[in-house]
Amino acid sequence: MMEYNNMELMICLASRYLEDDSIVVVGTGAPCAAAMLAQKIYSPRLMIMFEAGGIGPLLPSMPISVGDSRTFYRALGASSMPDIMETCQRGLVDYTFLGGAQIDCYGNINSTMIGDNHQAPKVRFPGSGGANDLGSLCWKTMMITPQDKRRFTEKIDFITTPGYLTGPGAREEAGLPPGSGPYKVITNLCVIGFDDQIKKMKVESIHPGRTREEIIENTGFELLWVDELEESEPPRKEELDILRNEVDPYRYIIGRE
Amino acid sequence: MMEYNNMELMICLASRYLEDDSIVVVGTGAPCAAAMLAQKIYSPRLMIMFEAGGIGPLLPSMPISVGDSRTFYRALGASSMPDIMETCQRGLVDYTFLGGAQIDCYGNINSTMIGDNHQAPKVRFPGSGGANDLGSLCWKTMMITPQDKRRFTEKIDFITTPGYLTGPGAREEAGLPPGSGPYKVITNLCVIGFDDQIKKMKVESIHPGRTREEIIENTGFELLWVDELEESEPPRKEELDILRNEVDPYRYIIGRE
Amino acid sequence: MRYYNDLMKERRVTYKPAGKGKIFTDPDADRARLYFRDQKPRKMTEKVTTVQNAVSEMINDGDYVGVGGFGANRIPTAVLHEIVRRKKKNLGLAGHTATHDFQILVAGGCINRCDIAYIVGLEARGLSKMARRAVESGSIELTEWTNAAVTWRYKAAAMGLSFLPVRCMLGTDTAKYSGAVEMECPFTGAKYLAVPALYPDVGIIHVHRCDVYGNSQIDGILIADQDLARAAKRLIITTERLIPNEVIRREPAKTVIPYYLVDAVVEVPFGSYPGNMPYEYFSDEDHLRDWMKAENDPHTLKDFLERHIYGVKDFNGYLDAIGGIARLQELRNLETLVEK
Amino acid sequence: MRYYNDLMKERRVTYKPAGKGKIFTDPDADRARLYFRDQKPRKMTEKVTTVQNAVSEMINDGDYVGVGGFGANRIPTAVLHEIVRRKKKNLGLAGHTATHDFQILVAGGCINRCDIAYIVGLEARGLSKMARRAVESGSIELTEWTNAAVTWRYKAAAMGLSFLPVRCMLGTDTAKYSGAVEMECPFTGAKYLAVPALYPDVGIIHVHRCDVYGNSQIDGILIADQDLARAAKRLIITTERLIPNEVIRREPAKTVIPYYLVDAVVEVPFGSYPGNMPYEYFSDEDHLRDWMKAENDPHTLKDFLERHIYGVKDFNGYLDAIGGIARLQELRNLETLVEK
Repeated sequence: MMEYNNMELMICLASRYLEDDSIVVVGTGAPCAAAMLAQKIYSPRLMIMFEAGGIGPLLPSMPISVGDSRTFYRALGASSMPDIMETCQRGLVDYTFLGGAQIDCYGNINSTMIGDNHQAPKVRFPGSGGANDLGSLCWKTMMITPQDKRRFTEKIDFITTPGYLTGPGAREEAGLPPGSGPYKVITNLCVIGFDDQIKKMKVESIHPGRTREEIIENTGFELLWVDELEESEPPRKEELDILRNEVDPYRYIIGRE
Repeated sequence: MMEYNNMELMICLASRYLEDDSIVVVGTGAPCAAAMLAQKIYSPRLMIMFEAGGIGPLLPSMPISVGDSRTFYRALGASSMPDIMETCQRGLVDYTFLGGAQIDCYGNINSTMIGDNHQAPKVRFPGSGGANDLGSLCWKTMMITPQDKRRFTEKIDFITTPGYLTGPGAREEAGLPPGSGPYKVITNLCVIGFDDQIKKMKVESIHPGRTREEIIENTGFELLWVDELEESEPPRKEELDILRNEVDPYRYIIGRE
Repeated sequence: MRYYNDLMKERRVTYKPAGKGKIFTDPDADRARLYFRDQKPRKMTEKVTTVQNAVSEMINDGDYVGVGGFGANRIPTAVLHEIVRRKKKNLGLAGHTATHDFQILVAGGCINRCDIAYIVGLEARGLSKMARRAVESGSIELTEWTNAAVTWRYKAAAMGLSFLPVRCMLGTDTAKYSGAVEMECPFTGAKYLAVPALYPDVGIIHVHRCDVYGNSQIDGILIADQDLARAAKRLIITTERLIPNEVIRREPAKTVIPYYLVDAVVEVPFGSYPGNMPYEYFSDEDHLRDWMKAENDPHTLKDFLERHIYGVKDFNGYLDAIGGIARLQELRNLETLVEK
Repeated sequence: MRYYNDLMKERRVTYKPAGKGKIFTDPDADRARLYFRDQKPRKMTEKVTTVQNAVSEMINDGDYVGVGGFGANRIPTAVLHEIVRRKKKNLGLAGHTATHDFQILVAGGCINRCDIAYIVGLEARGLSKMARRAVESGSIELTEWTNAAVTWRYKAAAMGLSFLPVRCMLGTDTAKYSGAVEMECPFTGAKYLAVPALYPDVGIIHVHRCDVYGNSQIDGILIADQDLARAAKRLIITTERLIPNEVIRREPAKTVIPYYLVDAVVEVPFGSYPGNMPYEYFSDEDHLRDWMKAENDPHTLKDFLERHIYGVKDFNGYLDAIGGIARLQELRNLETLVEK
C-alpha cells in the first residue's frame, strides 16, 4: 500500500465524484486540484469554470486566484462574473466545491465569523465570496474539509452558505432552487453524504485506518450511518502519481497538511 | 433664396437642435440625416448611437437598418441592444428622434395600429420597435413628421410611445423618469415645442411661405402659439450643399418627399 | 450620510397586470432550470449537422422561436427557409425587430402567435404588404412589447430569473396590450413594470465562426444574441465557417456563445443572405425589393417563393437562383466599401 | 398551450427587509439619472492626467469607492497607493473579492464602511492579519453580501434600475446582515431577494489600453468591470498604455468602456503590480508574501509601508523599490510561461 497524507487522500476521493461531461465551478486549492485530477484520469471532458469568468481553461498550473490568468489560459471562454453566476442561476452547473470554518449536520457552512457580535466578531473570516452563490445555485455542493469538533458543530455561529438549512423542504421554502443542495463532504476521516429524507449528514465510507469512534469523537453532532458502511478506497497509485507529478508538483496544496 | 423641398427643410431645421458634445440615438431616414448633417456643420462631436449596438461610427453613408454594418463602421464601440437601451435608461442619452402615424397635443405617438380591434386592426404598423423605449428613457424626444389632420389628431388610436400622456405630471405619475419628454416637433409647416406648464404643443416658428391658418387647418387639435412667433430660418446654402452632396448623395431620404 | 434602511420596513404593496396581452412562454425559472439540467448537453461533442436535420429534429410544430440578428442583419436565413419548406405550423415568434425574418415565416404561414416589438416593416425599405395583410386578418395572436422589453425578457431568462423590472412601456397602450405587471421598487417605491422572462423553445443564431462543438464568435454588434443564446432551451447555430477549436482557445474572450448552450451546428456560407453580414457581405437590397414587389399580387408571390424557397433543394440552391458567387462577390465589395 | 396571464390578477404582496445591514449608497435611479445628465461629460475630450491629480480632484473623504479587477488581478494599484499617501479618510468600499486592494486601503486607515462579499483574505495566499485586526476591532461598519450579489448590484445600476431580483443569500445569515428585501415574482410567485442598485461615487479600473478620451479595451475576463464602469458616478481609468483613437475604431467590438463613462485617464505601465495583469505580467507572490509577513508586527509593517508607499514619490518609485524592470521582466516571463 502506498503512503499518502490526508490532503492527498481527500483530493483523490473527491476527484472520483466528478462525472465526465459535467460542469464544475471550483475555487483555488484542494477543489481545483480535485477537478484537475479528475480531468486527467476519470473525466477528461469535465468542464472547469471559475467564478470571475474563466471557462474551460487548459490549466497550465494551479491558479492562485479564481481570477488570475491561469483560469482562462487557452480557455473556451473568458467572460465575466455575472455570466458565470447567471450560468449557475440558470441551472447549468452540476458541481461546486466549498470550504468553511464551521459546518452543521445539514451542511450549512460558516465562512464569515466566530462570535456573536457581527460588527466586532471574535474571529473574522473573508465572508461568502462566491460561496453562498455557488452553494445556492449549483446543483450539487461538495466540501473538502478536515473533520474535528470545532468545525463540525451542532450550531454554527453564522450561516454564510445554505446547506439544507433546517431540514427537508427548507431550501425550497426559503426560495432556493428545488433539487439543489449539499452532496458529499469529504474529510480526513470519512466520506459523508446526506440522508434523502431528513437531509442530515450520513457517513458513507470510513477511510482506511479510521474508526467509527474516531469519527464520532470528532463531530459535534449526531451522525447518521449507511447500513452497509464501507471502507473508502484509498488513493490509487495512478491518482497519486498524477496528483504529485502533474497537478501539484510544487506541493502547494498537498504539502499543506 | 435657394430652392428646397419639405424633407430638406425639416432635416436642416432638425440638425440645428442637436447640441455639440451630446449623445443622440437615431433611427434610419430623416433623423439619421439630421444627425449626420449636424455633425458636419454644427456639432462635430455629436455622438450618434444606434439601438442595436453601434456607438459613434464614422458613417460612410446612410444606414438602411439601425443594425446594419454602417452603424458601427469605424465606430468607438460595437456593443449590444441591452447596452444601448440601458445607457438610455441610465440617463446618458440627450436626444432621440421618432416618427409615427399619429400624434396628439401631448406628443403621444401611435406607430402601432389604426382601428379599435387590436387582434385585427384596420391598419397595422410595425409597432414600437425601440420607439417607446427611446421616448421613455432619453431626455429630449424630437419628431420629424409631415403635418396634416390625419396625423395630428385629438385622440390617437393607440399610444405606442409616451409623450406627456395626459398632461403635467402624468409621465412621473406613470413611473417614467422625471425631466424627460417631447422636446420639438419639426413638420413641413412649422417648428413646435411644448408649453412648460401644460405640456401641450406650442408653435414656435412658421416656415417661410406658410401661414397660421394653414397650420390650424392641418391640425386636429388646438395649438398653442408663442407670443413672439418667428419665421423659421430656411435651409442655409451650406446645409443644403452638405446634405445633398455628402449626407444623402443618392437622395434616398431627401428624394422621398 | 443617509442610510436607506432607515426608510425600510415591512410593507404591503400591489402587483397589478398592466395589460391583457397573453404570455406565450413559461417564465418559471425553476422549470427552466430543470430543463437545462436534464436536457442541455454538457458534453463537448461534435454537433455538426445539416439544416434539414436541425430543423426536422429540433423544431416542432407549435414551438416558440427566437431568431438572432436584427431583421435583415446577421439572420439565419437557411434555417428560416427550411422551416417554410417543411411547412412548420403554429410557431410562436419573438418579434424583436423581426423584418425579413418575419416576412419569410409569415410567407410560409408558419406563425400563429407573436410577441411584437417590431413586425411587418423592413425599416427604411418600407412595409411588407403580405405580412401586413396576415396580421390585419387576425390570424396571428399578438402581444405588444418593445425592443428593449423583449431584449430584457431574454436577459431575465439568461440570468436565470423569471422577471426583470423595466422603465419602458409605462403609461402607454403598448403596456395595455402587453403581459407586463405594475410593481414598485422595494427600496425607493419607484414605479416599475415587471416583464416576464422569455425562454424560447428554440433559438436560431447565425454567427461568423464557431468550432464543431458550438463555441461561437460574432464580429461587430451582438444585438440581443448573447442573451437569446442563454435563454433558449434548444439552440441552433449556423455559421459562415467552421474553425478549429484551437482558434477558439487562442482568444477565449471572443467566445460569445460557449458550446454548452449549443445543440446543433451547421456551416452555411453566406447564411445571412439576403441580409447583411458585418465585415462579410452587405444586404441584397435589389432582392429584398423584388420580394416586396412580388407581394403586390398573390400569384407573383407564389411564383417568387416557388423559385427561391419551395422549388430549390436547399440554401445553396437559393444562392444559385439569385445569381450565385458573382452576386455575392458584388455584395462583399459593397460591404467592404471596395471600389472596383 | 398554457397562458400565464390566466393565473394573473391584481394582488397584494409583502416586501420585507431580509436583514439589518445598512445600505451605504443611494439606489435611487432617478437621482442617478440626474447626476449622469448633469455631471457626466458627454464631450469627447482629452482626459489624460496624473494619478496625483485624479485622486486629489476626484476622490473626496467620505466617498464610496468601487475597485475594478479581482483582488490581486488587474487592480489599479497606483490609485490605491495614492489614496493611502494622501490619507483619504472615511471611504466606503465595495468589498467585491477585495483582497490586496482591501489590504492596501485598510493599511492606510482609509475605510470606515464596507459592503462585504470577500475581505480580509487573499485567496490561496492566506489571510491578512492586519486587515483582520481592523475588521475585528469594529472600526469598519459592515454589511454582508456575496460576490454575485455585489456584481448584480453593480448590474442593477448599470441597467439604470434601483434594484434587481436575485436567488442567492436566501435563507442564510448572510441575508440577515445584508440590506436585501424579500419579495416575490409577479408572474410565478417564486420567492426572491431584491438587492439595491450600487452606484459608487467613484470607480477605479485598470485596463490594458485606452485612448486619451477613455475608450478602453480589456483582455481576458472582465470580472464585473463592464458593469462597475457603467454604475460609477465618476470613473478613473488607469491603463497599461495609451493608444491612438484609430486603434479603437479598428475593432469597435473590443471597446468595453466607452469614453462617455470615463472622467480621468492615467497611463500607468505595470499598474496592476503586484497583482496579475493577464497576458502582461504575473502577480509578485514574493512581494505579497513579504507584505503579509510584515503584518506580524506593527513596526515592521510601518517600515514596509514607508518603504513602498509613504516614502516613495509615486508608483514608479514603488516599482523601483521592488526591483524595477528586472523584476518586472521576471514576472512577464512567469505570465507568458516563457522558460529561460
